[in-house]
Order: sequence, then C-alpha cells, then structure tokens
Amino acid sequence: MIDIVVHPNIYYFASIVLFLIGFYILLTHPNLIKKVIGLNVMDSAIFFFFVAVGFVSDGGSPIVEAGSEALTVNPVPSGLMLTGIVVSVSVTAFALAIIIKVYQHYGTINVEEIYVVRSEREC
Amino acid sequence: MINLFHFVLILTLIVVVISVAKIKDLLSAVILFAVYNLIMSLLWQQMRAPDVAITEAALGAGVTTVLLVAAISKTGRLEK
Amino acid sequence: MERILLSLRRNIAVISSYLQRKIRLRWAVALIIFWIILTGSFDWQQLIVGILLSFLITTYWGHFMLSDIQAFLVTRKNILKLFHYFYKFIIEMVLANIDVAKIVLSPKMPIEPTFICIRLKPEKKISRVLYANTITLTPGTISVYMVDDELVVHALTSDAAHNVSGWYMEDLMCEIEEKGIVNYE
Amino acid sequence: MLGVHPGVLVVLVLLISAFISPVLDQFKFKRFSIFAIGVSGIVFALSIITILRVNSLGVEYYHFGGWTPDKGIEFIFGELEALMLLLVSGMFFVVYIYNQKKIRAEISKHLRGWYFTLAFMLQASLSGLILTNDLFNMFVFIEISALTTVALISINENRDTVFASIKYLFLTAVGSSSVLFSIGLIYLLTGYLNMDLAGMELIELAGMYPAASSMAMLFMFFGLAMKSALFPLHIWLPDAYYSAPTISTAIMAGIVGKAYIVVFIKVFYKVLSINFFEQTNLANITVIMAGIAIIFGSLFAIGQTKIKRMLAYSSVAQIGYIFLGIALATESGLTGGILHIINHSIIKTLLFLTVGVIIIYTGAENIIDFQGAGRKYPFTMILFSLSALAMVGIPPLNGFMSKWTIAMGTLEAEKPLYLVIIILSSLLNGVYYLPIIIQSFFGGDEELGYNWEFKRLGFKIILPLITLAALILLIGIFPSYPINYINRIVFSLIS
Amino acid sequence: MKFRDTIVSIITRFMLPFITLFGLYLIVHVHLSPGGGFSGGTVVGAGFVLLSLTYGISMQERKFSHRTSTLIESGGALIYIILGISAFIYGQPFLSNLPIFPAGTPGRLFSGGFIALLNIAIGVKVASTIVALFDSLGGEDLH
Repeated sequence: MIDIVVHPNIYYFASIVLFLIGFYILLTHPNLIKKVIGLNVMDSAIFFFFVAVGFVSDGGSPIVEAGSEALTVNPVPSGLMLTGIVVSVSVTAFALAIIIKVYQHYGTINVEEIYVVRSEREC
Repeated sequence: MINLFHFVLILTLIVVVISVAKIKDLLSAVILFAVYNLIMSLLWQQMRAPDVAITEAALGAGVTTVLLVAAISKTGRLEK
Repeated sequence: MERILLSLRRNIAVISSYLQRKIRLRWAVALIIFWIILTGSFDWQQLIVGILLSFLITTYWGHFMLSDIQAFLVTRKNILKLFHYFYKFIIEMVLANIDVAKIVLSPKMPIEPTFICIRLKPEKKISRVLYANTITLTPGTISVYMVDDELVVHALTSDAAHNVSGWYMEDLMCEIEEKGIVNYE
Repeated sequence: MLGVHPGVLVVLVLLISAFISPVLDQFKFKRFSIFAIGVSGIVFALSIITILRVNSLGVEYYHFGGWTPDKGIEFIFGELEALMLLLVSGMFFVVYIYNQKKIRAEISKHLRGWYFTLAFMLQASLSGLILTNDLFNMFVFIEISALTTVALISINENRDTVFASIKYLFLTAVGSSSVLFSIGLIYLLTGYLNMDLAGMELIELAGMYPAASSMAMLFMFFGLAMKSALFPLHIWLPDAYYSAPTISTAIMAGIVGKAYIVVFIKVFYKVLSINFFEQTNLANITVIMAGIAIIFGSLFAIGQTKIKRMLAYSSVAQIGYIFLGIALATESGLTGGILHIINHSIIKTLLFLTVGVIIIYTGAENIIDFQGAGRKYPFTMILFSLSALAMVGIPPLNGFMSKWTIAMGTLEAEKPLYLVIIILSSLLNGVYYLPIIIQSFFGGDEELGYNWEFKRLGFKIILPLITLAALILLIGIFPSYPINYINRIVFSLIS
Repeated sequence: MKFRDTIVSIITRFMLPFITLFGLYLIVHVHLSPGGGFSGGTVVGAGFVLLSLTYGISMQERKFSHRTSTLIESGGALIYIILGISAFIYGQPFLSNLPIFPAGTPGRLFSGGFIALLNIAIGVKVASTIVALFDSLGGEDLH
C-alpha cells in the first residue's frame, strides 16, 4: 500500500472534527430525528477516538493464534467500544420511541413548534 | 506515517457527515447516515478492530437505520 | 366418496411429511456445508456443534422453509443443466457489464429508463425467482416486482428492455425446471 | 469467603430481581409492592453489613472475574462508598414502603411489573455507580441509570412527560458522551481505566500533557455537571421533576442526582486531583457556578406557582450548596458537601413524599391550593413544615448543620463572599417556604377543626414519613457522629 | 396486509436459515473470531425482523410471540447472572471461570471456559430485545 507522510494524530483530529459536527447537528437542528442522528455521530466519533487510541501502525488484528507473538493493536479499547455501541444503540432506540410518542401528542417533531404548542396551551 | 486509504476514508467520512447535516430530506439523511456508519466500520476494520467493525456494521448501519426509518415512517419525512 | 377423499388426504399427508423429512435433511446438509465454509476447519468439535445447530435450525424453521418451496431445484438429472446455466449467466453478466460501462462512460449518457411488464414461462415459484434474480444481476436491468407470473422489470435503455422479453436464459430455466422438479403434490 | 462480599450482593440481588419481575409479570403475579419491599429490605440489610464490615476491616477491593485491577473491573468498598450505598438503599427502602398505596393511584395496573423492573435496575445501577472503581464501568452504570430514569419519568404517558423525557434524554446523552470522551482521553494518557492507577499516573503525566489532561477534565466536568444539574446545565430538571409521577420524583430528587455527585467527588478527588485543584482554575469556576446556582435556584423557586416545580428549583439551589462545598476543597467544605448530600436527600425525599400525599388526596398541584391544607392534613403538613424548615436551615435541624459546615469551609478557603451568598439564600428559602407553611395552617376561609388523618393514611404511609422526620431531627441534634465519620472520608480524600 | 412480492418472500424463506446459522456462528465463535453475543444476537434478531417485514406481524407472532420474547429476554439475563454467581460455590469472585469448564487448547471450539455460554445468554437476550424493539417502534405498519 502507498504510504504518505501525515502526522498520526490525524485520527484524533478527525474524531474531534466528527464530534464537533455531531454536536453542531444536535444543537442547531430543531428536528428531533436530526438530533438523534447528531447524537449518533457524536457517539461514533468517540468510538473512533477509542479505536484510534488502541491502534498501532503495522499491528495485526488482536486474534491470537497459538504460539505466535506478532505485534497486535490494543484490544482493550475496541472491547470497550462494543459496550459503547450497544449503549448508543439503546439510547437511540429509546429516543426514537419517545419521539414517536411526542409526535402523537404534539403533532410535530420540531422542537420550536413544540414550544409554540406548549405555550399556546398554557395561555 | 499513515495509510493513504485511511486518509481517504476519513475525508469521505467528514464529507458524508457534512452532507447529513445539510440535507433537508430526513430519509436521505438517514441513508447517508447508514453510509457513514458503513464507512466507519470499514475504517475500523482497516484499523484492525474487526469486532468493533462487525458490531458497528450490524448495529450502527443495520439496526439504527431500520429504527430511524421506522420512526420517520411514523412521524414525517421532511424537516421543517 | 368422502372416505376415499379422506384416505387420499391422509396419504398426501404421509407422503408430504416423508418428503418434508427428506427435504429437511437436505436443508441440514446445506447448512452444515455453510457452517464448514464459515469455520474453515474439519475439527470434530466444530463439526459436532455445526451439526447440532443445523438440526436445531431446521426443526425451528422447518415448516416455514418448506411450505411453499416444494422441492429443491437440484436433482441428479438437471445438475449439468444448472452448471450450464450458471456458465451462461456469468458470460452474460460480463457482457452486460461492458455494455453498461459503455453507456455510463459515453459523454451523451444515452439512457432512457423504462419499465416493462413481462410474463414468465417457468411455472414454479422458485425458478421464477431464480430467473428474476438473474435479470437483476445482469447490469442494466432490475426486476422490481413479481406477482404470480407477471414480472415488472426496470431497464436502463430501451434496447435492454426489448432484450429481456424472450431472452434465451428463460428457455434454459424452463428446461432445468422440466427435468429437475418433481411435482410432489 | 473471597467470593461473596455483601456490597457486591447488593448489586446482584437487585439485578436478579429486576430480571425476575417481568417473568413474574407474565405469570400474573400481583404483589409487586411487597416483593419490592422484601428485596429492598434485603439490600438495606446488606448495605448495613457492608458499612459495618468497612468499619471493622477497612477498605476492601473486589475484582470481578479474578482479574487484576489494571485489566478487570474493580469494586471499592471504602467509607464514602459504604455510606452512600447505605443512603441509596435506605432511601429506596423508605420509598418502596411508601409506594404501597401511592402506586395504585399513580401508575396503571399493567405497568406495575415494568415499573419495578425499572426501579430495581435504577437502584442496581446507582449502587454500582457508587461502588465501582473503574472508569468505563462507571460510564456503563451512568448510562443505565440515565435510561431507567427517563423511563421512570415517562411511565405515565402524557404531553408533559414525553416532552420532559425527550429533553432529559438528549441532555443526559450529551453528558454521557462527554464523560466517555473524557474517559478516552484519560485512557490515552495513562493506559489505565482503574481510578486509583489512572490517578497515580496522572499526577506525573498531567504536567507533561497539560492540553490533553485539561481537556479530559473539562469534558468530565461538563458531563457530570449536566447529569447532576449544576446551575446553567439544570434546564432538564424542573420539567422532569414536575411531570414525573411523585414517587419517581422522590427517587430522582433524593437519590439519582446524588449518585452523580458522589461520582464527581470520586473522579475529581482521586483521578484528576492535581489538575483540578492546583494547575487550573476549574475549581474556582465551579465555586462561582455553585454560587450562582444557589442564588438563582432560590430566585426561580420564588416565582413558581406549581409546588413540584418550586421544589425542583429548590433542588437546583441545594445542588449548588453541595458543589460549593466540594469545590472549595477545604476540609470543612468537603465535609459539609458530603453531609449536605445526605441531608438534602433525606429532606427532599420527605418533602416530595408529603406533597405526594396532599396531591393524591386533594389533587392540589398549585401552591395556592395549599391554603388550609394544614387543617385538613395536619400530620402531613407538620412533617412538610419540619422538612421545609430543615431546608431553610433552622438550627436544631439537619439542614442547618451542613450549611454551617459549608459556611465554615468558605471561611477556611478565604472566600467570605460565599458566606454572604449562603445567608442570603437561606433568607430566600424562607421567602418561598414559610408562606406555604403559614397559609396551610392559618390561611383559607373554611372553618375546619383539626382533623388528624392517621386512619386514612394508614401505617404504611406514616411509617416512612416518620422515619425520615426522625432522621432529620437525629442528624440535627446529634451531628457529631456523622460528621466524625465524614471527616475520616475527607481526610483520606484530601491527603 | 401481506407483502405480495414473490421474489422477496421466496428469498426470505431461502435465506432465513442461513441468517440464523450465521448469527449462531458469531455467538458460538466469540472467543475465536470477531463477533460475539451482541453481534450474533443482532443478526438472529434481524432475521426475525426480516420475517415480520415480509410476512407481517402475524407470522412473527406465530414463530416468536411477545410473551415468549419477554420470557426469553429476562431468561437470558438471568442465565448470565446465574453463571456468574455459580462461581461463588467455588469461593471465587463473581464471573470467574468455573473449574468444570476447562480452558482447552487455544484455537479450538471448546476452549475459553464458559465465555461461549455467557455469550449464548447474551445472544438470546439481544435477539429477543431486537425483536421487541422493532415491534414497539411499530414495525407492523412497515411491511
């Protein structure tokens, strides 16, 4: 494979960029489903960060064959990220379930419109 | 030293994410998000974390997309 | 009269349960082969677990797998035909790929997407589906929807659309079906 | 025996009962309240055994799966952990006894099995959160508790609860994400997930990598402050407390936020200690945020018309007190902070339980409706007044002791401005609590005699209320024992 | 309403056993190759989702009813905890490997102690959770 000389911190940099874009989506979009997507982008950026922490250039997969002592990447962060992905998916599923309920009660999933509906009711 | 393939994948990821942020049609955004997750899982496979990659492909790209599509079909497709 | 009908029905039930058992066994063999491909080893521990899981799956999905697909397409008589079919299929796929590449790469992009509805000659559902998937896998055409013997095909150019109806692959499929499928009912 | 530690059994018993309840529900089991009381009674007994064992044997570690601490998950049984475990299981025990009647009114029949599943899961995750000594395990418990809390808010589905729960879910998910990011940074720096080991490494590494370590600290602070509702990040709290069923609110206000604060103490004193208190300004910023929280929480509370919202904003102010005590990082300050965790937990639970009684019997949600409530429900309202006075900080009650200790802490840290803030806030507390008390006993037009309501309430509601009131009085009158105990904790944390 | 496309229904019937076997392979081979209880459980659950998407919720209800899924879901978690607790009998901490499950030779299937058993419990729970999730998000309207 072709190698080019870039600083290896590109992984961390990229994960932080993705995190910030996800946070941007979460903050600026009033649509709740878009917010969920933003949340997921944030989470996967963090998982990417963890995988990058464990990544060793030229390391093999952490699958141990009997008797081999090849250089492998650190398996601990990726093991942790399995749990992380699970947690993120369950949060997503739960959020979507509640979003459907919000739609049933307010008729919209736009946060600004929900605030309008709520303030109308209180007046 | 960094593999060129990784670099290309990372750039694609950022481009896809920005288009997810910009697109108005929620269904397209969800599909782009699935693409994002698939590229991410490819990248992780390249970064020698195959178990995370397989889980991300099954959950991030599969289940999350199905759930999001289900939610969109119940709420509404266009972002207002 | 009723008694005759009843005995007939019972006989059918006996036959079909025998066949189901036979087909279930074939399914299990197919699954075990799949398992060996997955694990890539002939270790006895792997094989035991594989056989166990295969029979578990066939007993769980049993009726579901078999209630519609009456039989396997593969029998002793038509296996050569099938190989021939796949050989032709691969050639067609390469040719069609080159065609599509020409269309896409040409600067004018001479595409005119069309939907056409064709009637299928094969009679069994499984062979129809196989044929429909052949159409899908050859680039430029996609089978969209199929009910009974009507198949809706989406084609990239009108030429491709014309070629789909009366394609020689369909006749091949019919031959396979005639030789292969024993009508158990 | 090496294998069994009572503190670990707490988590296991709760998890098992959480997963058994849906099975029981499928088999038409009806008596979930009694089941819950039994389980939480066992758990309470186990946590008493734990605290006794910690007193006699000192700090113990428990390694899951027999892995060494640098690889596996570790539980720590120190004095802080044992005390907080006792608080959590005691509060849940009390709330479950109270639930007996309350749950019939607030939660529909087919959801009760589900409700107890969630409550057991929540208690298990909070106990684990307090006991764990592993950063990633901490994150997992945080997420479980967040999800179960949201489910407890939205268990009765209506317009308010779905809105409150979606708001809480998004904010809490952002908080968890930033906690996870911070854990990633700590792991990147040290290579450990164990709190003790990572903290040891960080002492040396923080100076070498100031950017990464301060970023880890900022993200951790943001996440935990979001979860425990420090002032500008409290926006989910009033909606959540207001719309949830009162029993859920009592659990949330009394216990859930406190567990996150315990995690805050553990992380910031054990893992990020050097950074937090010496090299950066974050401790000072926390103190300022806490001061703002104390004043503004009270000010917002004055403006409310709904009683549960008022109590929620009062919680914001009290969380400010706790954070003030923690971030002062002096001996008295931290002692006061930890004592105030316990006191606020007891007082707030009693407040919500008494308000719950009134809401259940009269349906009164507005503060105005409380006029004359004291004559109809004198017993309940007397206990309400007691806890409200404790919250304001009237001397013989427990709220006074913790506030006093925090005030000592401000003087030790030479920040007398915050002493003024504490006094001012006590006055503001008086402004919104005292009118309710006075109105309830002397307001209203109806000429009702005092009508003691013991028969109507029944033993199962009176017992938890009286227990909590007794605790308020006991800690207020004999503060030396808990303060001495907490002093030992503080000594081990600060040194 | 039943989805009437013959292609999808036939292919679903054809693929389902293979999907299930692949999921089980991922679960059972947790200590040898990437995968594990969670990914495998998801794949198995996705098979059920495919079933209900193609043939409607009634077919899925016949194969895997709501009651069964609730019971199995709790059962998986309980099996996990019980396997963990059974270490107490030998005086070991929670989730220690039991002496009755020897470590075996690395690389063969019967190695890694009771990790495979734990992952079967996880896989069972996850598969039923995925099905329940899809149902509760209103999967029945999708097909």
